[in-house]
Parts: sequence; structure tokens; C-alpha cells
Amino acid sequence: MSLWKRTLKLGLLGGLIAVYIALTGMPLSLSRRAVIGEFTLGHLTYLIVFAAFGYLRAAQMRKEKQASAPAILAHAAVTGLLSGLLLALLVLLGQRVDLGFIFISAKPQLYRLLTFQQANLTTGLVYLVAAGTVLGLLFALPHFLPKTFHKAVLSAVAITLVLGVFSELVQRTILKYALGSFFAYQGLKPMGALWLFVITFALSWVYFALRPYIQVQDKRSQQVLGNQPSPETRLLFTLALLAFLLVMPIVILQKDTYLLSVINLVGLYIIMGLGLNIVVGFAGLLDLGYVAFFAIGAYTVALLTSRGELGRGWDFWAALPLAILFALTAGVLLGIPVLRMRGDYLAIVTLGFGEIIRILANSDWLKPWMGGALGVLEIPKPTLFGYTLKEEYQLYYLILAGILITWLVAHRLYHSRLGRAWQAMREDEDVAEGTGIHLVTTKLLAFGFGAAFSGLSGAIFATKVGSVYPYSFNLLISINVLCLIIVGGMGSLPGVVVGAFALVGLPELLREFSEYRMLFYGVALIAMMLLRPEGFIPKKPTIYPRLLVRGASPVRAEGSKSKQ
Amino acid sequence: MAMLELHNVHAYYGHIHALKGISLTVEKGEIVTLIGANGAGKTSTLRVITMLLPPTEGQVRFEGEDLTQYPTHVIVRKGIAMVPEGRGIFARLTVMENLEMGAYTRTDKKAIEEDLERVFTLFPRLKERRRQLAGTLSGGEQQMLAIGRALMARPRLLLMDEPSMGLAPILVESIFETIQQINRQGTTILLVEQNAHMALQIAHRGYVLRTGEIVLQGTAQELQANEMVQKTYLGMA
Amino acid sequence: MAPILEARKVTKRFGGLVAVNQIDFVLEEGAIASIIGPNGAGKTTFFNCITGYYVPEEGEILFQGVEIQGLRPDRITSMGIARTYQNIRLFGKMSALENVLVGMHPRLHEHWWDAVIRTPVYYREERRALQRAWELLDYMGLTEWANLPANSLPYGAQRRLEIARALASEPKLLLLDEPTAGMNPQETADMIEFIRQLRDDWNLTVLLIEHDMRVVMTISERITVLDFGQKIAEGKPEEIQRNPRVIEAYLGRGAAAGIPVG
Amino acid sequence: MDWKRRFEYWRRRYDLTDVVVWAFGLSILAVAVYGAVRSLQTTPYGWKQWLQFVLYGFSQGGVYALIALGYTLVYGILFMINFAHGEIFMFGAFGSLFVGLALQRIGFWDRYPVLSLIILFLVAMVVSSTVAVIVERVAYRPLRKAPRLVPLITAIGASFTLQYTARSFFGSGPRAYPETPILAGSVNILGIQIGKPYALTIVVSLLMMAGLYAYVQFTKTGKAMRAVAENKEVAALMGIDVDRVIVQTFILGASMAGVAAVLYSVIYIQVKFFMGFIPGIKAFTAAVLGGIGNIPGAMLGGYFLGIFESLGPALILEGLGVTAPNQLKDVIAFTMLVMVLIFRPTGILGEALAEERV
Repeated sequence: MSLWKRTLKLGLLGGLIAVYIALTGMPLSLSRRAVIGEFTLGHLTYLIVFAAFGYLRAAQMRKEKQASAPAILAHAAVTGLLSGLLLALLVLLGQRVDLGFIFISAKPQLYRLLTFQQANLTTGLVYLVAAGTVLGLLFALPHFLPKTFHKAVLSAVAITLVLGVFSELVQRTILKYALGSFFAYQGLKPMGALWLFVITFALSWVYFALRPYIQVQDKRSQQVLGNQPSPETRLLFTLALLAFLLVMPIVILQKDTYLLSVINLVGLYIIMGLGLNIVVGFAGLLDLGYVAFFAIGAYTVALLTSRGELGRGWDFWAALPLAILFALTAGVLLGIPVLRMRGDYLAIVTLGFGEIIRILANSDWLKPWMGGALGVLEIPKPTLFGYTLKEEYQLYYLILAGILITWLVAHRLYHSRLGRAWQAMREDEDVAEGTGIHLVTTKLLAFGFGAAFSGLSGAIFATKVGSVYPYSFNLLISINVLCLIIVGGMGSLPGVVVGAFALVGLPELLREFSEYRMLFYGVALIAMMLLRPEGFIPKKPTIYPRLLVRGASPVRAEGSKSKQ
Repeated sequence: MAMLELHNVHAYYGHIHALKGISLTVEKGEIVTLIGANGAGKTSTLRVITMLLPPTEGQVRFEGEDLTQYPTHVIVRKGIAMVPEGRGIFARLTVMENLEMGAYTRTDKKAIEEDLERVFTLFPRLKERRRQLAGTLSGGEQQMLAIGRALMARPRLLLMDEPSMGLAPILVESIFETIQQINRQGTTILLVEQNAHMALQIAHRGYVLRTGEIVLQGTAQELQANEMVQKTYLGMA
Repeated sequence: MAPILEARKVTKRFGGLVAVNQIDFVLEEGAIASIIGPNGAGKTTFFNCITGYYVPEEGEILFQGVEIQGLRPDRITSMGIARTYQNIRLFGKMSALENVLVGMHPRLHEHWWDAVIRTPVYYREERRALQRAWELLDYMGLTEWANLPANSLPYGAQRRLEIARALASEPKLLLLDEPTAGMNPQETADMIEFIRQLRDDWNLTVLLIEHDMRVVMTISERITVLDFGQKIAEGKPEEIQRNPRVIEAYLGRGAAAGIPVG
Repeated sequence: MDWKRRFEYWRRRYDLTDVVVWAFGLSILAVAVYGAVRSLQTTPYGWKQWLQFVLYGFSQGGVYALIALGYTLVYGILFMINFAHGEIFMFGAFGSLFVGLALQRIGFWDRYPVLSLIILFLVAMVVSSTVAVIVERVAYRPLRKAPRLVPLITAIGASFTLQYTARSFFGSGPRAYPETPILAGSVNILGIQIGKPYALTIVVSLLMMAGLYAYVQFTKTGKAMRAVAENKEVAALMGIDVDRVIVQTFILGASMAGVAAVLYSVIYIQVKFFMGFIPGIKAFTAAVLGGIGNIPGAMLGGYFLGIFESLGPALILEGLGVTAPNQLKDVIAFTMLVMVLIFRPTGILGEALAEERV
């Protein structure tokens, strides 16, 4: 029977994934972060697989409309059961054979965790398989609810779990006054979780039920004109957003140093992302060595302002323009030889350039001037009107200003002759050249702007951290920035912000997670590209208004037909 | 039973509804031609038959068997070969290697040898140039190679997409002669042509497509005599 | 009239293959001329030599008396040569209007700093550009597609958009690479009429590559025949049709007799 | 007045950026030549040492070339950079490590050293291929028709996933590779002493590459690969199962990486989760250097890079009085890449893409 065969396949796939997760050691090392009561993030990592595969099997069968409701539930339960069974088999195998020889996490603690700390192995294994079955069944149920309820249940579960995981986020911000009582020292209290679930369920239901009424739009006009709000709404929205951004660190985040340092880091990535977005998103040039310009900006500020023996003791504000200028110059100088290359050749050469800068900064040869592996220390914080911007919430405003400026420049460039030339070049380089676009100049401008933004980000980074090391400028940063603009949506400015929060902010907030951060990151990138390759916020097309035509248009040729 | 039968076939390119309910038949031993403007759905029809463009709706039957269940590479084994639009020769393979690829699915060494001889008799030029890279052939020779390569699969049904495109008028005639010759040797042919003039001269029957639909069908003589065909596709005012 | 374009002994090789061999070619201002020949005869290669995509190994190409061989395509376009491509090559994800705006690139006098600080120049140039772009789309009958991505346009509209983009650069010489490819005789006849109209409305010189003998014979004032990279004949349509070399190498007897001359 | 017209023409044809590019290239070349001349005059190395540098570079280049083949094969057929290829290499090393340790435990290792080594090669090939097939199935196959950047991002994602999977599975520290007694000591080639593992690398890499070349050139599958590389749709119309051929290509490339992994591990006698990164980047560089998508190009690029890297610091930098020149090995490698691409933008053996531009 093909229905059961597919259930078997999916169940085993789920089991394999659960085994994989177990062997990475995630259940064990994340078991210190409570989510709800005794239930930890460690449990969540593999139990979520059972739930997800039960849900998936039910979704498949509902879509194909081949089976009755009880049959669907049975299949979902069996899917969960099979997944649980496979994980149970791992535990059994681990009892007999020394898997630790290969897998460092395959040790008794892991098996005890997986069997819910039961003294009797058999009981524990039964619990594990039962957990798989029940979760598979449970998460098949929403499919039988009306659509709004279905969505509300899922989002309530998700929100509750996320808030449980990020309980710190709640307890450190203004949210603590509203939700504080639901939370224990870490994670949610069980009753709190229940309440939170009920509340979020109610709110989500209202949202999903009302959504169709809010978004009544003529399909055709939406296609042609997009969702374009009027200029007044837009101005109002912008002002509100600005006001929010200005008060956020003090009111909402309560000047919390930790959260603000995360946000500031995200901010620096946003500036870099806005720059690389010009290079990759607008102009279509794949640059993998973008970190080089960040490093140049950072080192310029470091060497000019440091109070140490390598530094010259300048003021930050005097060094900043030079940092940007140097980064820009480097961008243009690098650009001239490499911009004649195409696509993948450009990628590897820029990657090489990034490495060259890092290696040089790290080398003994340049140590007398650049500090070698020891880096440059004692970089002072900037002062403004006599105030020293030394707290994170003060630096926040510096970074915010940087973001606003770069955003504005990027936005204005996009809607100009140069911006159109970039896009044309991205679409088809040869034809762009054939329409009169000077490729080298146009590319150089993209590279130059990208490098300047990156230099600005690096300059702020140097003063924020107070020291720079060559190690901070490795290839991973370039790749991070590239990924965040793609995850956000190529060419889209709001996408950069979303991407930076998703790829830099989230992992930063999950500190125990740091060991698995890159793993998670890799999986997220693949999943994102498979499920939503255009990014979270795809770039919207520009709609040009019809201008009033003065004077008569030329004679319309008879041969040209207006309609086909 | 017709050799090839399309019934109410719909197909999409992304959002574009390329075929809107095409139904046609090809009998064994025939030359059938599809004519119509660019974007009318001629090429799409051939792509549907080879499942390069799987239909969203409708049936494609070849010798009674439903083709929609197979991927492209299996269809070739069923006895259908295609001369793709723009020839699609492998420019960096030699002429000989191109022909070998044509016989990729076959294991009967001796029969392959025979077919090779047959192709070389049909196109002596290819024999002279068999060690040459296919990319260095002239346009006409490339078309010969594309046809020869398709014949190497020993198809019962040969699909041809615009074999005259880009050829000197002097070559067009000889290519059409070759097509007739192949047909006489026992291969059924479904021919897509821009050059309706020539196509209707050698075909037994034809279908006229417009924006994804069949608007007219009949024997070649009927179509040639049809006023609309004369005006739109044969350019007779 | 003075020649607007002149090629002297132009040769282009790829490895061992001589794609264009010692071609001499003269085009009078205001003319409509065609180059014909089978695929692989070197027609498109010759176009690419004129528009700067290829640098010929030998020979000179003069546009309005100035040597242009080996100049970069953008330079040549700025000098007043525009072209379309054999397989339509639009900027697919950009809207029809944006395609035309890009076409105007060499005629706009707006720098990046104008855009960043939004100088009066920016507003003036953008306004001028938009206005002209809309006019061009009107002229080509593309108004209804203005804000849609170019690759979503129907085939015929894409062909016309490509011409609109070429016209946006205000060319003196327009090169059309198979403008009627894939059209039925009815559409082809419309296109022929349209090309003539175009020449008169915009004071253009037009050079075409064509396969369709009807088009070539109807529209051209002069025809050049290429085969294996060499020019085998040149002359008025009637002359070409009667030229024994052309009949032998290209047209064939049947075809030569059947083509009407218009 | 002809010269004036000429001058006008050249002025229109070339602009400032051309001049800068040439000046840039020539000045680096001049510095390199100056450095080389000074080095030859001042450093105490005799011809034997120089030859030794070349031989060690040749061996290192063999590893690069083997890995580079994987990049080039996949690029040739899918036009994507398989960023995860370095990690496929790394998994091969781990696979052979565990089997090697197991063989050591049961005493097989000491009794049948040659057979053990062969087993290691086979195991590494199988493990690498398995990983490659999984990556292809999960991360690349669903994206066949996506825009070019998309599979590149999944490739980067796959690279991270594999690298950190290895870290979580096998630990973050280096693991010792079993010592191979038969590879202790050195052999004498042309009067120059070279460590046995290096000699083995040279021999094995040459053999593997010759085999691969013959496979792609003469077998039916090889021809099918080339056909698929040119045009997937038409290849399918020939009855070629395109997906299968692509998987075969991945397996072929991964097997080369597996062999390279054992050679690399035998030389460095340790295995780490991030060991694939640097050789991966280098091999990628080599593939580009030779002209990506071109099989002989990848081999040539690999050897060229290996030799240049080994020779460069001593030959060029020492003469310039640079301290610790070996740290700047990668700088030399990448600078050379830029130089080559300036003068031959599609790599040493790359096709002149410009010919098919419009």
C-alpha cells in the first residue's frame, strides 16, 4: 500500500533527523535552558521533530484527499511512532556498542536524557516511543479545525515556545511588567505557559479572522500598482518609526547593556548589508571579500585614534571621514583590475582580496605598523558635545545615524540613472554595455559605495569594541553579510534589516546555542532557499506614474499595433 | 488506434497558459505538420509529447500507452525522438560522439552500426566530418547532424521543430526532401514549421495553432486551399 | 549622399575559424539595407564588429567618417548606433518603462551626486526622461505594459520594446537583427511597414539582418549577401535575385523564382 | 598626420582604467622579478633546495588538483560553485580515520599495511561520495531552475551544515590519524630527498587524474556527462537520465576529494572539522586559475598553485627582505590569481567566453 509506504518513509526520515539531532549533542547541551517548567530546549530539539512529521504527514494526506479522518490520524501517529522508534533504537545500540569512539556526544547522559531519566531502560524507551506517537497524533489534529483556528493554534504554540526560549528577552525589557508573572527565573511557569497560550491563541485568532477584511484589494490594481500607500500615510509611518527607534533603547529595552550590544551589532551588520546590497543586490556583482573594507575602516580608526603606542591619538570624528575615504579608495583600487572579470571569477578574486587584507594585518612583516596578531588596543570612544558615547545605548544612536544615512543614500541611488544602470547590468551585462552604459565606471561606483558603507561600519565597530584584531575580519563575516541580504530579499532595503536580525540577532541571543550557531545557520540558509528563495521581503518593483505630456507625441506608426 | 494521440492537453510556462486544450492525432506512417505564429504553442506541443513540459491536464498517448507518467529520458526508449528547435547539437562533442549520444539508450551494437551507415548514406557530409567538433560545422551540416542523431535512436515517431530555421533557401528544399525520404523509410513524422509553404507541400495532414488552441485542421490540400491559411500563413494577399 | 557607415576589409577570426572575411561594406545615410545569408555566414558577427562587441583583427569601420572598430559598445552607442538582438534580450525583471529609461542612459546628464542630494538637475533630468519614455512607449503601442516586467510581455510586444529601447538612445543608425523572426506573414507585413515609418519619423538609417526573403526583397534598397564569412554579392533586390552566384550558393532556383519584389 | 589620427583612435579606444590595470599588473610583475633576482643572489639556497621546493609544491598541488577537479566537474555540469566540496573532502578524511583506527585496533593495520592503505582510499571515496550525493539531493536538486545566486547560497549553507555537523559529531579538537610505518622516511627523486607521503601524493594524484580524464573522454558515461554539461534538455531527449548523470558527476568529484583527503591526512597526520576549508578555497582558486569547468585546467591550476605557493615566499619575498615570508604564502597565491585573471580573464585554459557573448 502506497499510503503506508509513504508513512513509513516519512516516519523513518523523521527518525533519522531525530537521531542526527541526538548525535550532534544538542539535546544534552541545551538541556540547561528551561522553556516551560522542567521542559527544556534540549527536549524541544528532538520532540519537535516528532510533532513536525506527524503534522506533515497529516498535511500531505489532507491535501491529497485520499483518506478519512481516523485514517489520517492513524498515519500521523504511526509517523511519530516510527520516528520515536528509530531514536529508541539509537539508545539501544548505544547501550551495546561504544559509539563514543566516533560520536563524542554518544554517552550515557544522552541516553538517560532521551529516556526521560527513567531508571528502567525499557520504561524509558516506551516513554520515548509513546512521546513520538502522541506528538504525531496531537499535531495532526489542527488539520481538522477551521482554517483560522488551525493557524491560530500553530502561531500560539510557536509564540509560547519562542517566548519560553527567549525568556531573557522578556525579563530584560519593558515586557516584564506585562508578562513577568508568567515567567520563572528561567523559562515559563507551566501555568504561565498555559495562560500565554490561551492569550496568544485568542489574539492570533482575532488577527487571522479579521485579516481578510483588512486587506481588501483589487487584485488587478495590486498587480500593477503594488500596495502603494499615499504619501501622507508614508510620511506618518516614517515619523512614527523614527520616534519608535529614538525611544526604544531607553523605554523598551530599559538601557539594558546586553540586549543593546546585540542590537548594535545587528546595526553594524545592517550598515554593511546596505552597502553590499548595492554591490550584489543592485548591481549583481558577487563580492565575497567584502569584509576587507570593513577591516580597512576599522584599522584606520584604530590606528589614528588609539591611545596605545601604535596610535596617533586623533579624535574619532577626524578619523571617521578618513576611514570611509580609505575604504572607498581601496574599493575602487581593487575594483579596477577585478571588475573586468565575470561572475564566479569575480567571487573568488574578491574572496582572495579579503584574505589578503586579513593575512597582511596578521603578518609579522607589518607588525610594527599594524600590531600583527595582537591587534590595536585602547581605542577611545567618540565624544559629542562634551559627552563621551561610552554606553551601549549611546552608541546605539551613533549606529542609528549611520543606518539612516546609508539607507537614504542607497534609496536615492536606486531611483536614479545610476541605479537603473546597475539593474540593467545585473540583468544582462552585455546588453547594458550596448545601451551605452560604461561598465567599468558603473561597477566601480557600486564597489565604491559598498566599500564606503562597509568602512563606516568598520569605523564604528572599532570604537564600539575598543580594540581590533585581525581575527575579527575573517571570511565568515563576508559570507554572513551576503547571506543576510539574500535571506532578507535581494535588493530590498527593509530586507537587509530583517535579514540582519534573523541571521545575526537571533543566534546572538541564544548564547548556549553558540556551539550550534553555525550549524543552525547552515540549515536555515538551505531551508530558506528551498522554501522562500526570494527572501523574507522581496524587492518591490518601482511603479512610475504617468506624467502629463506637454506637446504632442510623435506620429503613431500605422504598422504598430497597440494590442495583440 | 492512432500512433500518437493528444487529448485536451493544457500546459503552462510559469503563469502563461501555453496550451489550452490541444487535441490531435498522428497515424502511423504519416507526416503531420503544426503551423502557426511564434507563441502559438507549436513548440510547446512537442515539449509536452516529450514531457519536457509536463501537461497540467489532459492525456498524451503513444501506441496506446499514457506518456504523462514518464520522465523525458524514458520517452525516448518508447520510440520517440526529437530534433529540437535550434538544432541543439553538442558543440563540444565530435560529430561521431553526437551520433553515439543519439543511440544512448540502445545496446544492440550491430543494429547501431547499420543505423550509422544509414545516416551516413543520408548525409555523406557527416561521414567526412565525423571526427570534427560539431560546433565547427556550418548551419546546414548541423541540421543534418541533429536529424541524423535523432535517427540513431531508431524512432518510430520523429518530432521535428523548425528544421528549416536559419538555413539558406537552397538547403531548405533538400532538408524537406530528406524528411520525405525518412518518412518513406517508415518513420512517422510530426513536423513543426514556420515555413508553412514547404511544410504543407510534404505533409499529409496539418493543424493550425493560434494562442495555444487548434483553430483549423485538415489534409494538406485542404489547408493550402483555405483562405485564412493562405492569407495569414502563406502570405498570399 | 555621404556614407554613414563604411567597413573596409573587416576580418574577424575565432581560433581557426574565419567568421568574417575581408568584408567591404558601404551604407548610405537614410537608406534601409539588409544583410542576408545562411546561419553561420557571419552576419551577426559582422553586427557585433560594428557595435563593438567584437574587435576585428583586420580592417576599419567608419561611422560618419570616424574610426570605431575596437571601441567599446557603450562608446559606439553614445556615438549614435543602436541595435536589437537576434534572440530578444531585454532586462527581463525591469519594467518596460525602465527598459526604455535605461536606453536613454547615454542621453541623460545626471550624475550620482545629483541623485544623492537631489539637485534640481536630478529632478529636471528624471522628469525629462520619464516624459520621453512614456512618449516612446505610446509611439510603439506599449503603453498598457509600461509598469510590467519586460519578460512578462507577449512576444510581439517584446520585439517592439527592444526597438523602443534602441530608439531611446537617439541613434542615427539602427541595426535590427532579424526583426521579423517568429512572426506570421501578416505580422511581418506590419513590421515592414513599421520599419519604413520609423526611418521617416526619426530620420534613421536602418540596417537589417533577415532570413525571410519576402521581407528582404520588399524592404531593402540594397542587399549584401554573405556566405562563409565572405561577401558573395551586393546590389539592389532585383540584381540579387538574378545573381547566379547567389542563386547557386543561397537561394536555389525554386526560391529565387517565387519571391515577389516590392 | 597619420600618427595624430592613430593617437586619437587609441585615446578613444582605451581609457584610464585600462592604463591603471596594466600599470598595476606590470608593477607587481616588476616587484616579483626584482624579488626573485635578489633572492637568487642573496639567499643561500642551492639548486637542490629550489628543486625540493618545486617537488613539495608539486605534491601539495596534487592535492589541490584532485579537489579542484570536484569543483570543475560540478561547475561544468551545473554552472554552480559547490561550496561544500571542501567539507566533502573533510568527511572523507574522517571516514578513513575511523576505519583506520578500527583496523589498527584489530591488528590488521600492522599486518597488511598496503592493503590497509588501499582500504582507506576506498572508504574515503565512498564516504565522500555518500555525503556528496546527500548534499546534491537535499540542497541542489530542488533548485535546478533557480537563479544562479540561490544554489550558491544553499552551497554555502551546506558547507556550514557539514562543517559544524562534523564538529558536533566528532568534536572540535584535532584527532590523530593512524601513523603509516611504510610511509616513514623519504625517497630519492633525481638526487633530491622527498618524504614518502609526498612522493605517494605525486604518484597517486597523477594516476587518478589520468584515470579521470580517460573516463570522461572515452566512456559512454563520460560522454553523457559532457553532453549534459552542454545542454540538459537535449541530453534528456537522447534518453540520458540527466539527474543520474549529475549524481555520477558528484560521485566522481567526491571520489577525487576522498583520495585527496587520505593523502592530505597521511601527510599532516591529523584530522579536524575545519580542515576542508583552506584546501577547499585553494582548490577553488586552482580551478578558477586553470579555467573553471575545464578538466585539464583544474589539474594544471592545482599544480601551478601548489608549486607557486611553495616556491613563492622564498623566491620572491625573501629577496625583498620581508620578515616571516611563509605567513604570506596565501597572499602570493591570491595575487597570482589576480595577475593571471588580469591578463587571461577566463583562466589559463578557459575558453574565451567573450566569443559567445552576444
